[in-house]
Amino acid sequence: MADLFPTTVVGSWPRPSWLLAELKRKNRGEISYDEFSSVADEAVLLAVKYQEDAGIDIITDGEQRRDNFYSFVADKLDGLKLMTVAEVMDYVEDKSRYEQMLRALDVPAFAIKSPVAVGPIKKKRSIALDEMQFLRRHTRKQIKIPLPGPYMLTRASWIDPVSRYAYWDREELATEYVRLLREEITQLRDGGASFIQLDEPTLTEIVYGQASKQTFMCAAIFSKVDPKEELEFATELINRTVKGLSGVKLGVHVCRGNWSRKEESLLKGDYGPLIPYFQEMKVDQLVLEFATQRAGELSVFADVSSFKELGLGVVNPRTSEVENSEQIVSKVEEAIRYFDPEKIYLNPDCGFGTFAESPVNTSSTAFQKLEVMVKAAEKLRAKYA
Amino acid sequence: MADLFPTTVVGSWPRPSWLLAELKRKNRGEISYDEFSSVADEAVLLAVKYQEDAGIDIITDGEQRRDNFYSFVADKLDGLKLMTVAEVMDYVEDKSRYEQMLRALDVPAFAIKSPVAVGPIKKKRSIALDEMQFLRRHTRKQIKIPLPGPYMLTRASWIDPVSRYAYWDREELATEYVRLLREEITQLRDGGASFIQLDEPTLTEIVYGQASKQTFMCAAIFSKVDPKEELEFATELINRTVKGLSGVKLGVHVCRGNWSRKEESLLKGDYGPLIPYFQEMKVDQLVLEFATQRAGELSVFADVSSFKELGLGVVNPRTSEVENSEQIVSKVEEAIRYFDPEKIYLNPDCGFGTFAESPVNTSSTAFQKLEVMVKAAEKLRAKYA
Amino acid sequence: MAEATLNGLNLERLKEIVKEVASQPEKAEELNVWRARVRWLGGFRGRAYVRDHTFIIDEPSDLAGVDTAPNAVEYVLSALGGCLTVGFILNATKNNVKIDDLEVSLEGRIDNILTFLGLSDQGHPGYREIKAKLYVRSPADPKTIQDIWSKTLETSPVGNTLSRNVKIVPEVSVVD
Amino acid sequence: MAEATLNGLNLERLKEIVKEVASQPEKAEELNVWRARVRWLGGFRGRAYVRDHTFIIDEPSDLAGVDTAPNAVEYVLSALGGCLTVGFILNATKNNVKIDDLEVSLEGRIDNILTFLGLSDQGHPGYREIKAKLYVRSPADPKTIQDIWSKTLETSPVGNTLSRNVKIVPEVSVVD
Repeated sequence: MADLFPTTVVGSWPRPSWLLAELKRKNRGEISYDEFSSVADEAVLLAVKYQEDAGIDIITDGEQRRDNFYSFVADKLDGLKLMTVAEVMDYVEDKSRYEQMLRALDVPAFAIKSPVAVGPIKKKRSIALDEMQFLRRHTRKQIKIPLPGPYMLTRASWIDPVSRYAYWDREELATEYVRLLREEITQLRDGGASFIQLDEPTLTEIVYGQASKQTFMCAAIFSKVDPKEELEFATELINRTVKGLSGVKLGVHVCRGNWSRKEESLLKGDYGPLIPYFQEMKVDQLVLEFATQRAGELSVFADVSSFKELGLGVVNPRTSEVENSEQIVSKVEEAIRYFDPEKIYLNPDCGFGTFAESPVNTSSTAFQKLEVMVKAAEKLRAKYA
Repeated sequence: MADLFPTTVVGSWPRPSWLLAELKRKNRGEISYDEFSSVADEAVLLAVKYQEDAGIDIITDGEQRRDNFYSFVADKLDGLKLMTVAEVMDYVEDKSRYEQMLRALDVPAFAIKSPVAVGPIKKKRSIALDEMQFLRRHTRKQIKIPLPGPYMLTRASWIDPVSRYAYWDREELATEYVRLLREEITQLRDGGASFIQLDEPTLTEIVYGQASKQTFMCAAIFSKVDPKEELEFATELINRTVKGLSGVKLGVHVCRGNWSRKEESLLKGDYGPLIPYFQEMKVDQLVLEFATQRAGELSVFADVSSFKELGLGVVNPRTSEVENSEQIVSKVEEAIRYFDPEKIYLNPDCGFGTFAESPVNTSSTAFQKLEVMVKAAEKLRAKYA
Repeated sequence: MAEATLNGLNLERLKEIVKEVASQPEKAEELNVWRARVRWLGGFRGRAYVRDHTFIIDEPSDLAGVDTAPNAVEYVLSALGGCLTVGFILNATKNNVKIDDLEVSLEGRIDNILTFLGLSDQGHPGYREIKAKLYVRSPADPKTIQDIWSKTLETSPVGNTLSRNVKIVPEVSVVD
Repeated sequence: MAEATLNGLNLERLKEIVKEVASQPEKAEELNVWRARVRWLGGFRGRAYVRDHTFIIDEPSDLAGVDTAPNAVEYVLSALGGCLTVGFILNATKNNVKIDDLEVSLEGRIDNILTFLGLSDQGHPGYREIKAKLYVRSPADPKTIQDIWSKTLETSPVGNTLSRNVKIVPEVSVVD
């Protein structure tokens, strides 16, 4: 089968409107998570069908049961409360940072929510096991499960004056997440997942968030950071999460924001400053965006020897234009100058519907982008097999 | 000598401008109380000279050492702090009452001060003994010493959230004042004072302050009152203060405000509601204003039998016109219909300079008013001797 | 029996109030006059007193204040935001429209701040323009929301204060 | 060596700030733009957010509020008071005049509050007139005080905002 250039997705798929309506009802407390989830089953089947038809090798469930890639954990864990920026602002002192973010995103404080640690974190239900089990029953493809990374979870949910009621400090909260994620990964592996992707998009915000004066996204706004310390902290958390785990591919996904089709509102800068930390991370693959200029040149990896696998972003999930397969082929061939062809996976830069209510694309365009990506992979396989 | 219709003053005399300049320096902390007081000596001599020349029988020192008739105690007692309305407003909840008062008086909150009990009240120096001793050395006339009454002191200085640090309740603070005043009166008597006048002007505010929607004066604004309770409380405090004291004439002075020449801004109403309490007070004399219509008719005393002495207010301290002696004579003859002539003293309605910085008259007019009062007394003596 | 409420307002009470104001001229007159007092605390800080309430006004540190509170021009924006909030809720409630969430984001542009510091005589130091963006979450249709918003702008006390000329009557009293 | 201060202001720092604003157009531009956000809390209550500060806006109970804070039109008066306070202190300090105490008492008259409640279409619901009385205690002579007061009124950001027409640019966004 397809040994070289496996194709996959980063995670989310645009939700159907009828799913969004049910999501609102769930958020308002009118239906339970289980009631919502049973409606979401069909949305998952649709997302699976699109990926299978496009010929994707390793598929996800399109994150149809999640409101976004990280705050959905509030449904899964006790001790987390989905708080609006408005609620958070009642607690923090540096309110002006939130105000900047709200103005940058042009949203009211009541509209943006983030899971905040308000009590001891305990599993109410598994984080993604239900997603995996449903998916397992409905596809023969390999399964990828994206999970929010331990650093992003910690950063998003630690609001100093609130979270201190439950945890001594941010490190103690992080340790809890590491424990929960390890447990989850083990169960997902045992249940049949072949690829676990830890989403850590805010790593670029640490490096480029300040300079660009752009706030990244809700997951990143809730704490101030010292870049070096934060990157070390993130790396350490990732390594503690994956330590000693085997029998499943472990990846880390990093991007520069995926909440808007205005490219200028997203972060910009190459991977250079992150490479030393990437090298420290004991994971199998780095899933990186490369389809836009904003991500910088692949050449920053020129002097990096014996690197792990690269999940290479080859299509932009935020454009209406579908890339052609030749563009994708030449992007991959550029990567081959710095990476072993056996280590290169093809994927979009990010999900097509990171935030349920503001997907960056339509299903039909997303489908075409996957198709062309598969076509490029076939060409490459023919050439490099 | 003059047995009938003795003449006296209620207390204050307009301060010379050079004394006001020194008072400001003392208030700013640039000079000490003793330094100020030695400058005030000459102002006292002037006030004494005016009264002696006018032929007044029982004189005061013109209250030249006091900034006003009650807040001067802050110089004398530890535990009292002269706070502006602005400072008090930082502590109290019903700020709107103060705002009403400031608007009614057309003054800023920084301009009005009141002594507030902020710690245990202790004598730093005697309240008025120094005044009396200086006066004793410089006149052969009988001496009257006005003292702030126990009720007014309590009412003015009790600010609930502040004073509770020092005293359990208002009653406990009042008991302290009663003790201090008894001690002071005894010393003043032993030193040669013949008349001690307790100033309780706010008694009219209890009765008429609400109805007229006018706030009385700074001494009265600092607490809300239930009229009956307050009058009983005031009466009880006065009686506890004078109980068992003999060898000195004890009086209580009541008026309706003396801070402005706009008569309409002062309180209005007769003594009727106060008479039952006057009858309970174990003092020798009531020093009452009667020179204006606002004080009501003397006839309210028609059915009151065997009343104590009356200090009859016969000149208005706030007008530029000097009363003529015939007016005064007929006012006294009206009083004679309800009071024994032997029990009638002649005095102005109130002081001529109750508040140091806003005297209600000039020295020369005040002097002429005293002269005409003495002239009237002489006519009356000729008639009733 | 529980009383009917909408948007956190008691409907009966609201009706009563409107009726009272409509029928009693002295009640309306009372609501026509508002008062405040601001006392200087040193530097650029002041304390405002309004009925039983009090709050601080300060300047940011880049304007020589100590930044313990918003400054005067920020209070003006907030007052407009507060006024539009109250007005919108009032008009929505009167029309029986449920509001789930509401927020007003404001941005004001001073004509020329240099005139305040005495560095220019071009233009003036007051606001030239104020943007007021209302975010609202409600089951009502967009047309209804737009109508309520228009009515709110038209009848806003602070909005009208700002968009019209107010006569300022100054007086100064030197106190000894 | 201790730095010279007057009226609670560091004179060197004040000079520097004025110099900075005068010489750097981007600094002046920054001070030309001010922002606020008001979030509805239910009923007639709102919470204002201004940089790192926050405060409540409410209505008195006789206007169906719960009277936990001043209302919008009272904040406008207070803002004017705060602005005149800052302006007076700024101008006094620049002229080396010591101020001991200062207070501004304000009273505003709404043209016709009935229009706010939809009970009349005569006049408008904005302030028609605002009286601002300054009380000041200072060793300076009355003429100097009067000059500072005139300058303050002339250069007051809130004063100019109120006495001129501000263009209000409304926008509404229905959020899901």
